[in-house]
Amino acid sequence: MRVWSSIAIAALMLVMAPATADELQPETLHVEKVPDGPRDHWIWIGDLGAQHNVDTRAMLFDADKGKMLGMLSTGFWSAGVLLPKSTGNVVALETFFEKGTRGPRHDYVTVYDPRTLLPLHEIEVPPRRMTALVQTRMAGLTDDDRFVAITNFTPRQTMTIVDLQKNRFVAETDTPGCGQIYPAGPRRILLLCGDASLKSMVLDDNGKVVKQTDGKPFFDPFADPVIVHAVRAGDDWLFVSLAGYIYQVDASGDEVKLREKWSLLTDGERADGWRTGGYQPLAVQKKDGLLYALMRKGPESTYEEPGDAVWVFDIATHKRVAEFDLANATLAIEVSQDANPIVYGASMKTVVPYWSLVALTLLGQKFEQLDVVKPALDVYDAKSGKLLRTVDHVASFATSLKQP
Amino acid sequence: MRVWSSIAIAALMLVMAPATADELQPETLHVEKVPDGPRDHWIWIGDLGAQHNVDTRAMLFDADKGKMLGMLSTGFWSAGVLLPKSTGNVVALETFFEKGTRGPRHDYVTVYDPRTLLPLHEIEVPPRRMTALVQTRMAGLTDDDRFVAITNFTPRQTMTIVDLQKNRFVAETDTPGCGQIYPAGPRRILLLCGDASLKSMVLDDNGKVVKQTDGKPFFDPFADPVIVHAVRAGDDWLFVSLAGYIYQVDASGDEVKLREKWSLLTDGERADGWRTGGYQPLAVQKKDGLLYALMRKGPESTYEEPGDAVWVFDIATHKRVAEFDLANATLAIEVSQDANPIVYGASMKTVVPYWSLVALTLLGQKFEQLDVVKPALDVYDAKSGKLLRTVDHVASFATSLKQP
Amino acid sequence: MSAIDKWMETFSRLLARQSSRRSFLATAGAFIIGVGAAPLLPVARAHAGTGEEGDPTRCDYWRYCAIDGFLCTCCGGTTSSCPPGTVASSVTWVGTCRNPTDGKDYIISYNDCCGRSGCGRCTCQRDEGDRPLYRTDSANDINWCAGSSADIVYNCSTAVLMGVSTGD
Amino acid sequence: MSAIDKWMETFSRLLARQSSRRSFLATAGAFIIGVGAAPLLPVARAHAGTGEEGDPTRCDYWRYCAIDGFLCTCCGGTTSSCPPGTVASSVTWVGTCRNPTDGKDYIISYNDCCGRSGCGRCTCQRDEGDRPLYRTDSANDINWCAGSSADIVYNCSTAVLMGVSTGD
Repeated sequence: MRVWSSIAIAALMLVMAPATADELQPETLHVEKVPDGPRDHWIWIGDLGAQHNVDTRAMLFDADKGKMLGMLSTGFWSAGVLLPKSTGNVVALETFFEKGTRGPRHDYVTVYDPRTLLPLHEIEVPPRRMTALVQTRMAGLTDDDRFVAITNFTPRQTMTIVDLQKNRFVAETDTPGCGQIYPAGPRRILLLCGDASLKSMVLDDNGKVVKQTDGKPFFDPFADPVIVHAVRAGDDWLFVSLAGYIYQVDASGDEVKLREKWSLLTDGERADGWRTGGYQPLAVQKKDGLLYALMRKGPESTYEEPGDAVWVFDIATHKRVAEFDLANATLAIEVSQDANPIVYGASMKTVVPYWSLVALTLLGQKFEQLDVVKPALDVYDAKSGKLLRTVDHVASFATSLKQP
Repeated sequence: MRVWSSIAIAALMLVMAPATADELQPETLHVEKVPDGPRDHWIWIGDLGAQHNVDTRAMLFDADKGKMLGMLSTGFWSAGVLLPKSTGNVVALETFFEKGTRGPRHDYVTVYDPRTLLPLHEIEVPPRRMTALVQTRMAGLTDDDRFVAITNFTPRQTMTIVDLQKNRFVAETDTPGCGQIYPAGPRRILLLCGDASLKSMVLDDNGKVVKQTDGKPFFDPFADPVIVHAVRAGDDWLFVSLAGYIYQVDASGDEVKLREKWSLLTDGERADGWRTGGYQPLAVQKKDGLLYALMRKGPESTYEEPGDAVWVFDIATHKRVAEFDLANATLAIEVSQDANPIVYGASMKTVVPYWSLVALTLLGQKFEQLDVVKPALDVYDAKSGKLLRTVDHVASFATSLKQP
Repeated sequence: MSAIDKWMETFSRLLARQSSRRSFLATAGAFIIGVGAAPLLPVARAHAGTGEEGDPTRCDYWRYCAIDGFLCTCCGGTTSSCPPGTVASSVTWVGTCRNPTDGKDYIISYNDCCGRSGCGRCTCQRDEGDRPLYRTDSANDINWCAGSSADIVYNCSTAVLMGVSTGD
Repeated sequence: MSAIDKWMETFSRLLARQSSRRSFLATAGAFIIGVGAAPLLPVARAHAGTGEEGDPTRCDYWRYCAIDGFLCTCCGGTTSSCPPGTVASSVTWVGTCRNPTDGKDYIISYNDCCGRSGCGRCTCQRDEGDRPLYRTDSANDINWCAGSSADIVYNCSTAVLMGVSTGD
C-alpha cells in the first residue's frame, strides 16, 4: 500500500483546525428517511428510461415544494408502482437479467418500506410479465390490499397472483384473450378481454380464483376501441374510446355491464378531431365527482401523442364544467384528492421557449422534436387551471403518475 | 386461448394476394452480420450512459457512411472495448448486479465475435474493477494480444490478469499505489503510480508476473500532474500535463525513463490559459509521426471540459504544424491510420444553432447547458481540418473513442 | 403527415396560446400557418427499380405508417434485418401501408429486434391503425420481444414487407 | 465562475468562429461579451444564522467548488445526507472551498451516495483542485461508491463540511 496509503493518510490527516465559535460546525454524513407529514400533494412518476429501459425508475416528488424525495431503481421496463393504502408500502414490479440484457430473466414483486425506501420483501414471480409502452393497468391490487394480480404475455396470456400478507407467489392462471387488470372489490378483479368484455375473478383467502364470470362486450373493439387506461368512480370504471366516448361500466354485480355511454365531445368537436392524448389521460377527483381529461386535437393515429389541454366533466351530468390549457405537451395527468386539489402533468417541456423553435423553423433551421424536450412535472391548481410550478428534470421518459 | 388465438389467427391469415410481377416482393426477416471490407474509418464509441450508467454501451460506426453498424450492451459503467488485432475480436469489461442496482456484483471480461457481435466467452473476474469518469487506460492488452490487465480499486489497488488464449481468469495481484495500464512489449505492461513513476511488469506464458521494475518519478504530481490518458509513439508513451507539457517517456528499457519534456504551448499561450480538454485529448497519426491534441482555453479546473480546437504537432520536432477549429464542443478525439486519415470527435452538439442560444441568453431566456446538447460524432479531414460530416444521436454520454 | 409534423402542430397550438396570453408575437397566426406549411421532411427519392421511394432511415418512409420505436435502419440493420448481435422476434404486430410508388396497400410486419439495449436512434412513432393492447394483432405498444428467444430486451423495430393487401 | 458559465464561454468561442466564417452575425463580438456578462446564476441569498449564503441546489453554491456529479440536494438528500434508500460511501475525495460569508477556507468531503441508479438531477462539474486518478485524495473522476457496502452503483454526491482548513 506504499504510495496509496501515504496519499490516503495525507487526505485523512488534512490540516484542519478545531472549529471556533464563529465558524461553521463540522457535519456528520447520514442517510435520509422520507419525511413525515401530509402526502396530499406527493406523486410517484414512472420513468420508462427512453432508450435506457434497462434502467427504469419510480421517482417520488413533493409537488408543493417542487422537491424530489427519493427514487427506486426498478430494473428493466417496470410498470410503475402500486400503493397499498393499508400498509403505506410501495410495491414495484421489477425485472432483471443475470447479465444486464442477456442471460436468465428474473421477475420480482418488490415491497419497499415507505420511510427508508429499502426493500422489505423481494418476491420472485414467473418471468413472464407483460411490458408495453403503456404502464398503466399492467397489474392491480385487490381493494383489501391483500393480493397483487399481474398481466403476463409471452404471447400466451396468463395472470400471476402474489400474496402481500404472506409475501409469496401464489399461482399463475391462464387468462386466454384477457389482460389488463381493474380492481373491483375486496377480493375481486376485472380483466379486459379482446372481445371487449370485462371478465370478473374473485379470489379466496389463499389467492385462488374461486369464481369467474364472463362479461358482455361493452364497446366495439374495431369501430371504436377504448384505451386500457381507465379510472374508477365508486363502483364504476370509466373507459374512454378513441372517438371520445366514455364507456361507463357498472362493476358492482357479478356480471360487469355497461351502465351508459356518454360523450366528452360535441359533434363539432369530434369532427374537428378532438380526443384524449398521451398514456394516462383520465383522472377522477372523487369528492366532487369530476373527471379530468387530457385532450388534444389531431387524427385518430395521434391518440397517444401529448395533449395540450385539460377538460373537466361532471361525471353525474356529463357536462363539461371547466377547461384549461396546459403549459407543456403532456403525456399523463393525475389529480389530488384533498380540499385544495392540484392537477399533475407529466410533460415534455421544451429546453428553449416554443416561440424560438417556431422562429428557427421559419428561418429554415432543422432540429428534431425529441431533441428539444425534457420531461418535467407541471403542477396546476385543479379549480382555476393556473400553473403553479414546473419541476424540471424529473425523468428520462415519464409515462405514468401515481398518487400515494 | 379463446379470444387471443382468434385474433392471432386473423393476423396470421391477413388477406394477402399472391405477388404479381410489378409488385414488391415479400421479404424474409434475418439478422445482419457486421459487413466485410476496409475498417480504416470505423470507430467504437464508448457510452457511459449519463445518469443511466447501469446501461453503458459500445457503439460501432462507419464514419465514411455516417452509419451505425452495431452495438454491445456492456452493463454497469463499462470501460469501453479492447481490440486485439490478432483475432479481430472485441473485448469488453462488463459489470452486472444480480438485481440491477443491488445484490451480488459480477464482473466479466466478455469476448465478442467481430462479425456476429455475439459473446464467444464470458470470463468471470474478481468484482473489483475500477470505475471512473475517464474510461481510458482502465485496462490494457499485452502487445501480443495474449493477456488483459485490469485496474481494480476497492479502494485497495490490485490488478487482474486474464488469459485471452485460454479464456480464463489468471490471477489478481496487489499493486499498491499504482493503477492505470500502458502496454509496453509482447508480455509487458506499465502501471502509473501515485508517486509519478511507471512500474514495469513482465508476464510469463501463464500470465504470472515474473519481473517487476520500479520507475523514477518523471513529473511532479503536485505542481503539474499529467492526465491518465496517454498515447504511444514507437517505444515511447506521451503524457500531457495540465500546464500543457508533453512528458515523453522511453519504455524500451527495463526501467522507464523520461526521454524529454516538451511543450504544446508558447509561454504566451500558456499565460492565456490554453491546455488540452475533454477525456481523451491526444491521438497519434503514426505514419507521419503527428500528435493531434484537443485544445481549449480556460482555467486549470476546466481541463476535462470540452475542447474546441485541434492542434497538430510533429512529434520529432515538437513543432505545431497545423491547427483547426472544431464544429462542436468535443470530449474525445481519435485519428485514423490510413493514407487519407480522418479525425473523429465525440462531441456535444447543440440541438439548435449556437447563435440562437446566444440570442436567447441576451433576451434574458434561461436554459441549462446540458439540456441543449446531444452527443454526436464529428468527422474531419485530418490534413485540412475540414468537417466532412456529423453523425447525430451516437450515445447518451460519449467519453471514449477506439479505432479497430 | 409524420409524427414530427404532428407534434409540431401541438407545439404550434401551445405557442398560439402563449402568444395570445403574453402578446409576445403579434403575428402568431402567421407563425402557425408557416410551421404547418414548412416542409420538415421533404426527402423523397426513388430507388431505381425497387418500386419504392423515400429514405428508410427517416420516419416518413412509407412502410413505417404504423411503427413505434427505433428504426433498425439506423442501428445496423435494415427494414428486413436486425442489427448484428440481436435476435428477431418471432411474433409481432402488422400494419397496412400504402406504397406511394405503385399506389398499392402492403402488409408490413413490424418485428422487433431483441437482446441489446434500446438503440436510441431514429425514434419513430406513427401509429396509423395502432390499437390498444387487447387488440394484439395491431398493438404497437406491446414489447413484442416477449416472443423472442432473447426475451424482452428491446433494441429496434423492422418493417418487413409481407405482401399486397387485398383490402379489409 | 460556475461550470455552466465556463461552458458557455466555450460555446461563445465556437459561435465567434461560426459567425466570422459564415458572416451570420455582424455583431459577434458584442454577443460574446454579452454572454460573458449575462448573470446566468444570479441567486445569492443568505441563510439566517448559518454563516452560509447561496442555494445548495445550485451548482454555484460555494461548497461545490471541487464536485463532479449529481447534487444530492436535488435527489432527496442534503449537502450532508444521502437520499432515502441509498448508502453513503465510506471513503471519498476532499476539496478546499472558500465560504464567501466568512472568507474562510473549509475542507469539504464529497461523499457519494450509492446503490440506486444515477439521480440525473442538478448535474454539477466544477473541478477546482481536481486531480487525475492516481492522486486518489483529490480525484473526483473516481466512482467513490467503490468503498461502499452497496458497491459501485452511483446515485448522487454530497458536500459535507469537515472543518476549517489551516492552509496547505
